[in-house]
Amino acid sequence: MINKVVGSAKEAVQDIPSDVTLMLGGFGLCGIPENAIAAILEKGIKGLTCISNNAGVDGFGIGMLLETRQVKKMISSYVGENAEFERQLLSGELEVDLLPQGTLSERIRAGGAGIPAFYTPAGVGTEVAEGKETREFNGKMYLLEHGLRADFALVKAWKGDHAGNLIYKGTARNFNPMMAAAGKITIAEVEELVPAGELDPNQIHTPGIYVQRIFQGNNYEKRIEQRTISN
Amino acid sequence: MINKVVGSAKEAVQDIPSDVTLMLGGFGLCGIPENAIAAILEKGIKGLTCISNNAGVDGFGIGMLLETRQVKKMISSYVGENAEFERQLLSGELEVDLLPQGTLSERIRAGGAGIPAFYTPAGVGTEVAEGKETREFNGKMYLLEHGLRADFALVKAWKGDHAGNLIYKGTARNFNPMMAAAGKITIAEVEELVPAGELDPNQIHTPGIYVQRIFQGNNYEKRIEQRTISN
Amino acid sequence: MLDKIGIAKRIAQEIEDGMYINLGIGIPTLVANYIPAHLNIVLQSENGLLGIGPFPTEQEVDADLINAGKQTVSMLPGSSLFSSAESFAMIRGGHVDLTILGAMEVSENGDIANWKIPGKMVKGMGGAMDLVASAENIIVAMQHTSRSGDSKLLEKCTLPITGLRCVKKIVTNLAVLDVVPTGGFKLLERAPGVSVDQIKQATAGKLLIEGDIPEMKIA
Amino acid sequence: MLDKIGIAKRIAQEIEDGMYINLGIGIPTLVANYIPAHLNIVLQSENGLLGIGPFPTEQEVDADLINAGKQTVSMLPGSSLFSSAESFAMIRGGHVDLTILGAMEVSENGDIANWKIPGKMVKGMGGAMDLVASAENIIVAMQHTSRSGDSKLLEKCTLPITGLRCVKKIVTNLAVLDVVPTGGFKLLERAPGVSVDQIKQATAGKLLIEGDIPEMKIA
Repeated sequence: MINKVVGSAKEAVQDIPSDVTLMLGGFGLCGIPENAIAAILEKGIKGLTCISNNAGVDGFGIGMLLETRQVKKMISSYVGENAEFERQLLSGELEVDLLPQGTLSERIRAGGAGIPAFYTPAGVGTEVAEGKETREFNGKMYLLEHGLRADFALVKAWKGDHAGNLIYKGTARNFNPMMAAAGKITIAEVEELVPAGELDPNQIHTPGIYVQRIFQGNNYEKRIEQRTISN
Repeated sequence: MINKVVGSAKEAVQDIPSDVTLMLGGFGLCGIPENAIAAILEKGIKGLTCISNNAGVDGFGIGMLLETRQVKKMISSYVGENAEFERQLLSGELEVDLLPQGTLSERIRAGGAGIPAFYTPAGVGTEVAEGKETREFNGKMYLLEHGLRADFALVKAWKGDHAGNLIYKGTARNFNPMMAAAGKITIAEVEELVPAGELDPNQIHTPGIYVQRIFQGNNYEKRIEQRTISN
Repeated sequence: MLDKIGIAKRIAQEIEDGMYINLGIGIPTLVANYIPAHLNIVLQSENGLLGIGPFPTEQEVDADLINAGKQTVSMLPGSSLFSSAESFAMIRGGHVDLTILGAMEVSENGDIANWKIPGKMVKGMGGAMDLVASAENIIVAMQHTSRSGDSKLLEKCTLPITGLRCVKKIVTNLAVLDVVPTGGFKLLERAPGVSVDQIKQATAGKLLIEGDIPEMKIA
Repeated sequence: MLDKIGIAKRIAQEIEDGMYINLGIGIPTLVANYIPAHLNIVLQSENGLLGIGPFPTEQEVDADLINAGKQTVSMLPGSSLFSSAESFAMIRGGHVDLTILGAMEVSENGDIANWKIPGKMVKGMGGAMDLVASAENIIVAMQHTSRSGDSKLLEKCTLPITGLRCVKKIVTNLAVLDVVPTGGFKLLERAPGVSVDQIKQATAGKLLIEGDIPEMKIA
């Protein structure tokens, strides 16, 4: 067993410099690495390229890093749930690359899996196809898309063990497993950190080989964007 | 919930005609669909193209289908653990396509995932590359490989529910999950079939959407190829 | 003329037993409320859930369980959870039987535009481009005309498109129409109280009318 | 001169703390027995297991838990199980730090041949082509010469190759050698009792010898 445990979010992110590419797990605010984001905020590094399906909201998630102007560029599928984001985008302070959600998730999966490029039908004939190679297979057109990696991936899981194995919960899984594999250095935060051997090997979603550092997160806020209730 | 339960292996395979392509899960004899193979054997359909990492052994697994000359072609990564296989291959009765194991598993994954083709480094500069497109990405050469599907996929899981959700056990998982997704009709056999709702949604390896038929298997022999023991 | 609920009810009639269905945001989400109880279907949420259940009670609310619209949801017996990559593997691989989504414009050859209005803030396509590029069976739920009365069923889309030649059927406040492979909107049904002439006037793209056009039956 | 166990022991010295390692069949499998106990390493089995443990006891044997050589194995605390696609994602993605495998031939530019002998029954490459095409760090365990005395360290491979320019280090019964990027086998160590001349005679490819060549230290 290789021990991946670090003591805190602060320690986990301490060597992340400015101007790197980060992947951040989560769909909306569900499954985001709250503790690592807070540590990046405190650290104050700038010029970040953030790969994340969304960009948080005003005052929470990646939204906090936008307020402090730490983010240079977002690579996402759906953004703009916050006013500061929109202001920076329209003023040209922030760059945004928008990708189809399935293309984004598959590019990240490919990056982690050593697939340099693959073909996908999403975006054929649209703005997304501009400058990209198209090719026909079995009578249907596809775009060539490339694998994506990041200098650091920040992921959030429900449970994790000292060996870096992760189990996610509910739909908080989303982009986290692929990002864990695609980060050159992957930093996982978990709600419950247990010794190696306590998780069922058959139930692990992310094998520890993909995780370089793991820490026990705390004070999870888990903000809900649309609290919909039935009676 | 969509009920996928059929009463028996015989019923599950009843509409499989001759001359189709089958995927069969398993690595060696570990995790093979024993009941479905027996039913195919009894049914006597011929001219099968079998996609499976291995080809069984004399008298067990796909080896049984070789003895009855039901198999026209094998697409595998490692074969020939049995004498009848070798005889048929050398006499020209059987065709064999050999693929690197990672290429085979990724082609099946791509087939199920709607990826028509992808690039992989395995086999560059070898016989495997003959007739295939090569391409350089970031200074390294890759081969273009295509997604694989099958008319029917026969997979074996540990537990399954009426909705077709599957959980595998140990290293019997291997090729089964990708084949489940790549079969146009996927037939799953399980050691324990339970009502929908009894499996934890968070622990399911193969979501039921990929499974068209599921049945309770029985009399699993689970032959061991190399019984290695420590004292 | 149909209201949003009417459109949702009419689309619900297209649903068959055994279907796996992805519902987009807006009117498509309403469809879930009108699926006949005797049909066994499963709703897919592209953020990683098969088997979307009803909104949770106050006690059941779980921040870790949301749909693609970021609403809190519940699960049903037989539900399963998975990653975004697995979710789009399902979508791209053709495992989802029916996709229902909204549109700003549809062209007579089935192109759809529903993600971007030039000059307005662009929020992104989310999963829409993957869905329309992959699904064999797409039904669009939309208003037949814009607020200013312009037709949204066009010869060609004027807005940036989301996908080419993908829409098979359209249900609007005025009509049910098929997009035919050779191009054109084939009128199948009129909304209650709507005349063929009204539909003609509201349709800028090629409208195909054969024989008598029945009125929709909506419970 | 080393026997198989000697080769395995010498290779075990190359292992560093924190490595994820894939061991091929044959001599590489033996390496596991000689890894110093103070090192924390994890063995990967390409059929879907991280954290291979020792062979099971008679009571523990489980047909559903085997390694890539189809031997029954056990798991260790921190083990994880996964599919073949995930396993080769790990391998292809460069997540495995060290790959140790056998070879029939290695060329002076690092090509390896280890899967096929023309005229003999071909069993297939299994995972070998993926491993050699993907690993950054490959050590080959092999006999320096064939039974008939022919060198297996060649200018060019004569057998069908498994992968190009991939071998970094070779440990044979006679020597430890690096394959240098510009081509050639750089002699690093002699096996106990083996002279540089013996190694020269047994090496058909370009052999690079700089200064004194120390004898291996094997416990």
